[in-house]
Order: sequence, then structure tokens, then C-alpha cells
Amino acid sequence: MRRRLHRPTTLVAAATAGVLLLGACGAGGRDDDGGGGDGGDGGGGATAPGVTEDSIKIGAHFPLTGVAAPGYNEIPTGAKAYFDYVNAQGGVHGRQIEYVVRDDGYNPTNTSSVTNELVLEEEIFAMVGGLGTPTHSAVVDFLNDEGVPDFFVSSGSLQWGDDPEAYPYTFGWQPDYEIEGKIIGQYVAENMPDAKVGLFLQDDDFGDDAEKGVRQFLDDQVVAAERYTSGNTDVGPQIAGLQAAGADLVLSFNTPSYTALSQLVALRLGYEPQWFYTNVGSDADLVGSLLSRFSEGAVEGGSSSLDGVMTTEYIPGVDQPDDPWVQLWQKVWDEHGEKGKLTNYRVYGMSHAYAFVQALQAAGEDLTRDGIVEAMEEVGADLEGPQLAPFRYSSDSHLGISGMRVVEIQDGAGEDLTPVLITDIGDAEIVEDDSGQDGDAPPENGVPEAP
Amino acid sequence: MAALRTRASAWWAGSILGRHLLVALLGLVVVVVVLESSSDFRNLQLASMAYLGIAAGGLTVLTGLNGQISLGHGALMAIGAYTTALLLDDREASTPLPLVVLAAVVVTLLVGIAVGAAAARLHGPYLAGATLALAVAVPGIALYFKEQLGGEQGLRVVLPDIPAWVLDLAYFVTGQDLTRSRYVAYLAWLTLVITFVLLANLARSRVGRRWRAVRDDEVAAELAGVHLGRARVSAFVVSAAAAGAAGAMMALTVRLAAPSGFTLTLSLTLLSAVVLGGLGSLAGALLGAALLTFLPQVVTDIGVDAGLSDIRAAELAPLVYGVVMVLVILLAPAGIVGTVRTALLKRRLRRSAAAQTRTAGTNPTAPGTPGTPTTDPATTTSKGSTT
Amino acid sequence: MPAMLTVTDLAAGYGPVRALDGVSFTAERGRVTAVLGANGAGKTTLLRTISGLHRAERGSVDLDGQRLDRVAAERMPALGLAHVPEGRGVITELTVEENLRLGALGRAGKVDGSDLERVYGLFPVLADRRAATAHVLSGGERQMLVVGRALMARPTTLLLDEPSLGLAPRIVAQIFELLRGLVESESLTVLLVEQNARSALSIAHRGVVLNLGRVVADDDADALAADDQLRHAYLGF
Amino acid sequence: MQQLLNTALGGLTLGMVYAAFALALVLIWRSTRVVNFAQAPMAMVTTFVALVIVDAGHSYWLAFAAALASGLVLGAVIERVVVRPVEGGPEINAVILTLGLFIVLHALAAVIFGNRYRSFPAPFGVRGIEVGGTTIALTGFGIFTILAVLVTMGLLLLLFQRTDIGLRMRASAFNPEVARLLGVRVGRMLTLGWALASVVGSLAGLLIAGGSLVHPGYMDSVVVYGFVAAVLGGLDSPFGAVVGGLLLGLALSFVSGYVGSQLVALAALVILMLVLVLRPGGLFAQTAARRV
Repeated sequence: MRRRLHRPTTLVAAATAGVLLLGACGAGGRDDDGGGGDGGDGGGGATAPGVTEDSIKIGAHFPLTGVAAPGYNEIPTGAKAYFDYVNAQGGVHGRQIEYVVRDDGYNPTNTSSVTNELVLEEEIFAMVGGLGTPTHSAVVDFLNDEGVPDFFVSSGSLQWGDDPEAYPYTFGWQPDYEIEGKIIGQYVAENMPDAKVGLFLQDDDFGDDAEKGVRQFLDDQVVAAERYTSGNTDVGPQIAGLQAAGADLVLSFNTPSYTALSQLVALRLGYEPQWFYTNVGSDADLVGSLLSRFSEGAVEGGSSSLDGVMTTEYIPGVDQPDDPWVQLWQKVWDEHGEKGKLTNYRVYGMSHAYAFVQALQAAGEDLTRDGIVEAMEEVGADLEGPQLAPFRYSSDSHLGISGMRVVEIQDGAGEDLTPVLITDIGDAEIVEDDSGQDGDAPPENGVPEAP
Repeated sequence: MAALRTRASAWWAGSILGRHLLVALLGLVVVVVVLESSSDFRNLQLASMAYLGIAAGGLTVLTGLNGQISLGHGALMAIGAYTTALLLDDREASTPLPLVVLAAVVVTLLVGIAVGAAAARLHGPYLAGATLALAVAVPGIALYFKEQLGGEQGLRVVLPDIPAWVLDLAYFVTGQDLTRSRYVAYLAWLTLVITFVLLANLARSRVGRRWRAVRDDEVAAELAGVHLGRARVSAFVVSAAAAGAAGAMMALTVRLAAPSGFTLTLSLTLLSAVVLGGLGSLAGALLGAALLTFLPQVVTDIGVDAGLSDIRAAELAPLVYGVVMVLVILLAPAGIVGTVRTALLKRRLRRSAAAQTRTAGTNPTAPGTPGTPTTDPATTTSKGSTT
Repeated sequence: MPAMLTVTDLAAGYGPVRALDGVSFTAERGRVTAVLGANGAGKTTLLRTISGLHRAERGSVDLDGQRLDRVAAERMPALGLAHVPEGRGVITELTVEENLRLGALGRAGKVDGSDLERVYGLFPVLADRRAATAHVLSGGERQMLVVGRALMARPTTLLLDEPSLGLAPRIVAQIFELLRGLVESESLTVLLVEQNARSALSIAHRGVVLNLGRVVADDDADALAADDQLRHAYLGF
Repeated sequence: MQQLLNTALGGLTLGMVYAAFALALVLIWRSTRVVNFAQAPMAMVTTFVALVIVDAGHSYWLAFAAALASGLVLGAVIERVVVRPVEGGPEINAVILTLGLFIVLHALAAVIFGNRYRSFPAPFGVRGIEVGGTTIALTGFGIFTILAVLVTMGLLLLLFQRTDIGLRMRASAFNPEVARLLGVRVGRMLTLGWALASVVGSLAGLLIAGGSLVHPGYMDSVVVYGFVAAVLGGLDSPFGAVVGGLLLGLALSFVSGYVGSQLVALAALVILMLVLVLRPGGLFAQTAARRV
């Protein structure tokens, strides 16, 4: 390595100038837009950024590459298929939806930069379905400062809706981890009061919020709580810890791949507790296909490999092909999807795309950023859709779906153990849902009306 | 202390410092012109380029001038970023921004002393292995001390309000209101210019000569009275301090310090920026940073324009980036700046050779061929010989 | 005596530096030819160029009727040419016996135990330490090892680079004595590069003196040793 | 007690894989003085080759053999085409080159094989073995893993110590110029070294994948810990690589089980620094360590 620093500053200056000019040229191509994407003031009927007579541009950040990409990268393909489906039906109020997805590799630094690009350069009207807690944390302030509607964050963290004053433009979508923890906790406390409960938690807000919810009901019954770090695929030591503590019921708050991994490790350890996976981790179809490979009958083939496992359910998935919603998704996927089959990740993407289309309908023809937020606060709780329980949207809460039911997986599909239960964060009681969301069906053409 | 001495000696050789300051001033003017004429998005992109550039600048000093490889500079940036985040946890945080940055630098510098002292005895791949472990270990600390460091979600960074005088000054100079994005970009570039002036002066000073001496030939350096350990540690510390400043700027730009922002990828990215641009050259570091900032987006856009789906286009970016890395190493191993310099030098030599009559026995490439490793017949004989 | 190795107008260099500039000479079969000269005269480059480690820019090398100057270094042992590089030629990480075995791998034909026994017979010190890692050997033992290893290939021609370098005079004498014996018993052709001209000429039949890449003298060893002017100018004794 | 045993057994199995991977790195380092960061994605690619064959309905063992064979070819091709020009050059160029390869192979695998989790079959049971009524965390496949790595090491030892080709390879690695003078075709030996190392790497990949999930990034943590293990043992010592791998596998398993899985990487750093501060050339640095 015989290099030397040779007259550095002169060259630095030259390079700096060159690079900066490059940047300047890039920027110079744009029209003077008078202050960027400040659509937040929503001045009297003026067209919002990203909205024209016949189009609406929206964006999202997802991990499309890297370690977090497997699985999650399917969500935007589902959403895109549904938006294409809606566009084929004429769009919303005559506007075609243009859906721009950017890769952040699950790295908050990248999320920040692609969100800047989406908001400032692409001038999207709204962010729809941005995925991940740490990633979205990096941009939630920016989106709210800029007044960009930040809908349906793909993460169950509480911060996407428990404080609408701090983040007036941000809305959650899926049931937050805390209420899932509460519903699971109460179910176990009532039905399995003697169980020695072990917790298997992902070491982030997912595990933390869920643990908080579970412990409201089960604090005495918990004998061990083990945490795994996402990305470290060796969960042997954690499962061995649960086994050593004598847990006979394991509540697992983890992603699907870790469901498969924990099942494999349990086999290795000869550990056979009752498993209770969170909704996130219980994609029976996916886990089953993952587990189906293991030979010598050590694991039963197909999606039945999770039989007997308990979980929760808040939207119908591909294990219920007769559900009218799933039939709609299948049709959408067949007509507009990429190659590959319909998966629960794609169903998830379509479900929140459906909710967004409905939000657009509710916001009316004069689409503004503040307008759609107001509309969501007013009528958001009445949104139709595949979700089994209604959204909690109001001016006091931007949290998403309010509840779920507990099911046991049999033959790869869930069998109901409870009716749909709803609740809210904190001390809110858990009650049966009477909204009738469960059991509804999509409209004939598959495109929602304003609620 | 070393820095003080350097500063003093640089003053003596006033012309060097003067020249560096002049160039820095020019650079600042360019920065103002460019930042004022570009959009908020470009401003933030340029801010990213600046913090990558600062860290790469520090790394190029370590690797290019002192010959130490670090695969762990991302971890050092994390320390700077977390320090910043801890000091700027709400809008009422009263610590002035320069102090925050200084604190980030000092904390990183202290860590740099510890790491550098341990690393000083290690060579080549052993150093690479130790720093690699550092790069993956540090994010784990943030996960473990969840209460203090925010765990996986990380710590929010609240950018303090822009001081009124800054707003006034900006308006006075440019006639435009200063947006927050542009403010951040100014901070980052100002830090970059200051860092680069300091690094450039250090490189030209006695300390810099010692670093190079150690890199070129340890035994000779030791015989010449250079304390090997001290030279190594000081190079590491200086480079860590730059990484700390870069981390602080990154925290301000991204407004978050989270473990997933400081994966191994970041460290490796920095190293590749340094090598792509041209090892040992600050200009190369800046160029590498520019490449890293702009290349992925450009490639993704091209992919989308060519009709690829979002996923495919996103997968294209790392592919192109990796291919560029491989090609630069194979075709232009001196990096972009090094290759350009050699080409320019060759042309100049050819021209002067044409002007002069050829004299036999002269050595056309001998005096100060920067950027290219000189092949010395004595050292090419065997790479695995024993001593 | 017929010529074994013929070098004609050989030129080579490192970039702009010219190390060999039109060197021509012959080494006769079964004789020791010493190549002498000061440091930097081009002696080592000459050997490296003959054995294909370094590329010739011009000229030719001929071994027993066969052109060598376009042949890769790794094919030389098969052609009967063994190059013993200076001092560092021992692979210190391998054992003594492994070093020796390695010597036999490059040549054509089957290797058998007799080669090893022959070398051990010539160098009994090596036999005692056959299982030891070579880095424990002394300088003299290392020199014996590289010579022994070269012999494993049953060469017709041996290129020896500075075998006396860094060795005590007693050891040098011992090694040269061995060489002389080998030349006589095996009718080896030896090209011996040496800075230590006095010792070299004591066993050489002929001497070639290089200076700055050119041949300045080429004569019988005795004649060279007797030429005071030459000795003072180039040979330093 | 059972937890202790199971954690240890888990660590042992994992340690064996780290050992194999570290061994692959050491083989390449010894022959070409290159730290091959692309080892993990190379192994990943060959694992996907095996997966394609299994998906096509062929037997596990055919896929296994095909993966090793493709590892051989991949290693040879990469050395010959891409790495050869940087051999003997500045160390950092080789580092960047293999990092570049790392990224390229990753991206290619995502494009060709898809970026999603897939299960990879195991030829033996993935259920723990029962001993006296309690199940211990050692599966049929775990035993296979340990045996496969041990057998590989034995074969490599035989190859290097007992065969002419092994002697040639060692000579080329230690002193390429002298080896050439002795008639060794050094270039071929280096290519062969990479090819063999790549086979060992592929084996590590197959063993980690067996009875578990694969995706393009599934080997990434192995490259870190494999490299740390190799450095721990001393990059020039195959024996050290094996010891380093086992040590690291065990230590990390215990840290993960009893302290916290977040600190696994930190533990690796601490262990590495402790060892390197005492012995800067690794545990099994040769006394005559060459200065590079």
C-alpha cells in the first residue's frame, strides 16, 4: 500500500465543486415548486401534492433487498395488484392510483433517504403501508412535519396511533401488539389457569408491547421470558431456557421464519409444550411449507404441521379459500399479480390497500392531505373490509384494528376458540365485538364505497 | 497534544495551512451556491453524502496513510450518533449544537483510543477480524441496554430550532428562508470542510509523515525514531474522531440513531467508498461518498424506467454496485482519483518528454508517482518468504 | 568440452532499469562456471532469467540443444535444469524430508526411496533431522538442504545463487568441497553465482565476470584469479 | 443440567460448522493471502443449487454431491478469473474485491432464486435423540454434521500431509517462487486451493442449511463468526481454525442462552480481543510467523 496523500485540498475542492454541481444540475431540472411538499396547510381546495385530475401518487418503503426482505417483500406486490385492480375498474373518483415502492433494506438510514425522495422528489400524496418499527420511526417526524398522510404503517407498534396530537398524520392498521397480548393473556388466564407460561419474544417493541399486554393477565403464571435477536437464527439456547424453566405453554411473539425455527429446535430438544403463536408468526401456510421438507416424518408434511397450535386471527388468510374476501384477493391476484401464488403477505398488502382505497372514497373528490385525515378521524371506525373487528380511528386515537379472535389450527386452518374480541390499549376491557365486521363480504365489483 | 503540535508546525509552514484554508473557503462558497440552488431532497442527499464523506475521509487517513484496515468504522459512527441522540432527546435540550458535535467527537475519540490501543499490535487480517467483530458487536450493546439506548427502535434525535441569528444571516446572504433540510446540509458540509482541512494539515505535518513511514516500512520507521504504537494509535484516534463527527451528522440528518442503521454493511460501505475513490486521498473519499449516495438511486430509477418491477429494480442496485466494486479493483486498482491522477501525470510527462530531448538513463516514472504502487524488484521476489 | 548451457545476447531489466545488457557466454558440460561481479552487477537476474522466473527482453538461452528462453520456470526441472535460489530457498514451514520430496516432484519419471537415500548419504546432517521443520536448521544446513533438494530432481545442470551468503568460512569450504565432489561423480554442469570470488574461483573451471549487466571478462578460473587488475577492479580480493 | 447439556450440544454443532467455515478461509488465506469474504455467498449459491435439484425431485445425496461439485467449480472459476489479478497486490484491494463479490453473488441469488425463506431438507432426523428417557439436543443430522466436518478435516489432513499434490499445494502457499523453481505449477495449485476451500465452505453451507431455512442472506452471520474463529485460531493454522470454531460456537451458545442473545456479537469481540491482546497472531500462530 504505497499511496500518498497528494495535494489533497486542491483536489478535494475540485471534486467537491464537481459533485455539488452535479447535484445542482439534478435539482435544476425541477420546476420551482415554491416550498416543496408543504401540503399540510391544505389551503382551501387547492390540489394537494401528488394529486392531479386523473391520478394520485402514493408511496411506501419496504425491505425489498437484504436479510429482512424475505416475506416482507411480498406485501407491496399484493398492494400493487389491488391498486391495479382498482385502476382497471376506473380508479377512485376517476383518478388512477400510482403506487411507488422504494427499498430501504430495513435500515432506518435508507428509510429516511427514500422517504425524502418519495415526499420531496416524487411528491407523493401519502405514504401507505411503510413497514417496520425502527425504519418508520426514522421518518414519522418528517412525514408529520411535512403534513404527509402516513397511513397504515405495517407494524403493530403503539406509537402509530396512541398519540394523534404528536403525530396527527400517522395511522396504524393492524391490531397493536399490546391488545394482542391482552387478548391472548386473558384467554390463557381464563382457560388454562394452571399452565406454566413461557414467553418467546422478539427483542424489540413487538416483544415488549406484547409482554406488557400478556402480563396484565398472566403475570403470576409466567415462568420464563426468553428473547431472541432478529437475524440470529440460532434460537436453541432460548428454547432450551424455556424448557429448563418447565414452561408447558409457550406464547411466542415472533415472525413466521422464527415460528419454523422454534418448532425445529423444539423437535431437537424433545420439547413439546402447547404453542401459542402470535398472529404475525402463525402463517400456517407459510410455516407449513417451510416445515414440510424435513424428512423421516420428523415433521408432518404440508400446512398441517402446525396442527394443535393456537393463534389469533384478525383478517382472513389463504387458509380460508371459501371466505368471500379471500376469493376476491385470489381473483385480484390472478388478474393483476406477478408470478407466484397468493400468500398471506400479499393478502396483508391487499387488505391495507383496500382500506386505503376506501379512505380515498371517504375523502371525496376534492382530495387534500388534511381532508383525508379528517375523513379518517370521522368515519374511519366504520370502514368496511376484511378485518374481523373495526378500526379504532377517531380524533383521539389513530390505532388500527381493535381486536381479533383466538383460534386453534386444525388441518392448516383456524378453528374458532373465541368470538371476535375487541379492546384497546391500557386498562380497556376486553369485550365481544358486535359490529358485524366478521362475516361481511366485499361488494360485487371488489371496490369499496365511501362508508 | 499531537494535534497541538501539528497545528503549531502547520503555522510555521504557513503557506500550507493558508492554501488549505483558501481552498476550504472556496469549497464553502461552492457549498453555499449549490445548496441554495437545490431542492430540499437534494439538500438531504447532499447531507448524507457529507457524513459519508467525513467518515470516509477519516478512514482513508487510517488505511491509506497508515496502512491499517478497519472494517468497524460504522461502529464508531454509531457511537457518535448515539452520543448526539442522547444529548438531543427533546426540543428543550439546551446543549448548543457545536457542543453536541464536539461531545460526539470526544466520546468517539475516547473509544478510538481504547480500540486503537488494542488494535495497534494487530496486523492485516487480524486487525480486519477484530474490527469486523467490533462492527457487529456495537449494535448489540444498544439492543441490550434497551432502557438507556432505546433497543431496536433506537433513539429519536430532535433537531433543535435554528438559532435566530443563523436564520437572519442565511436570509441576509441568500435572500431565501433557511429550511430545516438545508440547515442540516449546511451543518454537515461545514463539518466536512473543517474535518478535511484538519485532516489535510495533519497529513502534511510531521505526524502524517510518521504515519506514512510506519505504513511503508516499520523497521525503517522504528530505526528513524518513530514510536510504532503511538503512530498507529494516533492514526486510529484521528480517524475515530472523524467517524464520531460523521455519526453526529448522520444522527442529525436521519433524526434517529438505531442499531439497524449501523449494520456491518455501513462499515463495509465506508471501506469501499475509500477504495473506489482512491486510497489515501481525501478527494477520493469524497468521490466515493458521492458514488455511494447517488449510485443506488440512479440505478433503481433506470431499472424502473426500463420497466422492471419495484422489487427487481431494487435488486438491481446492489448488483450494479457490487459489479462496480469488482471492476474498479480489477481495472483501476488505484481507485478513480488515483487512476485519473496517473493518467494526467503520464500525459504531462509525455508532453514534457516530447519537449525535451530524450536523455538516456533517466527514470520517467520514478519521482513521486502518486496513487500507483511502485514495483520494487527486491520486494516482488516472493510473498511468502521467511525472515 | 562441449557446451551445455549457451547464453546469447541476453537482455533483461526491471522497468527502465537495465539489469542485463547483451550477456553471452557458455557453460561447459561437467564443469563449474562461476559468474562473478559486485552487488548489482546482474548476477542474480541472470540466473532468474535463465530459469524463466524473469522475462528476457532479448537474446536466447540454450540448454543442451534446447531453447529455454520461452519455457516457463516450472518446466525447467523436467528439462534437467535446477535453480537453487539464494539463502531463502528453504521452505521453512515444511519438514526437511518434505523439502527433499518436493525436489523430486518436478522431474520426469518415477521417484523412489533411493533418491532420498542418496541425498541423505551426501548430507548426513539432513538424515538426522529429516522429520524436523526446516526453520530449525542452521544456515549451513539450509544451504545443504537446498542443494540436496535440487539434486532430488537428478538435474544435468545446476544454477547456484550465492551458496556462501552469510555462512561461516568453514561451512562455505565444506559446501564447496561437496559441490566439487558432485561435479566429479555425477558429471554435473554447474553455474555458480558468487560474490565471494576467491572461494568461487577455487572450485570453478571457468569464470565470467559481470559488471552493470555486461560481461567484462570470460576466461579460465586460474587466469582470472591471476589477473590482478581484474581482481581489484571487479572481484574485490 | 439438561439446559446446560443442550446448550453445549447446540454450541458444539454450530461450532463444527464455524470450524469448517473457518477452515475454508484458512485454506484460501494460506494459499493466496486473501481473506475471502465472498466465501459465505459462494456457499449460499451452491446450497441453492442443491435446493434446485431437490425441488426437481432428485435425492438429497445427489443434491449434496452437486452442491459440493459446484462449489469446486465456483471456487476455481472465481480464483482464476477474478481473484488472480489481485493476488500479491495490496491486501485491501483483495478485501474490497471479495466484498464486491459478496454483494454481487447476493444480488444474483436474490434475482435468480428469489428472496424468500425456503426450507432445506436434512438427510437424517431432525428430532433429538433420546437417552435414558430424556431427549438431548443432538439430532441425527447433528451427528452427521459433526462427523462430516471431522471426516473432511481428516481427508484434508491426509491430502496435505500424505500426498504429492498436498505437498505441492503447501509449497505453493508457503513460497510460490521456490515452488515454481521446483517444477510446481503454482497457478494451478492456487486454483485448486480455492476450489477445495470452496468445497469445504459449501459443506459448511449445506450443514447449516440442513433441517433449517435458507434465503440469500442465511450465511451472513457465519462469515462473521467463521472469520472471527479463523483469526482466533491463527489464520495460518488449519488446526487453529477448528479449535477457534469450536470454542466460538460453544462460547456464543452459552452467552446466548445465559446472558442474552443481543450480546453474542459482543462476546465474540471480547473473546477475540482477549486472545489477540495476548497473542496477536491468534492462538496457534506459528513461532516463526512470517511478517506480512
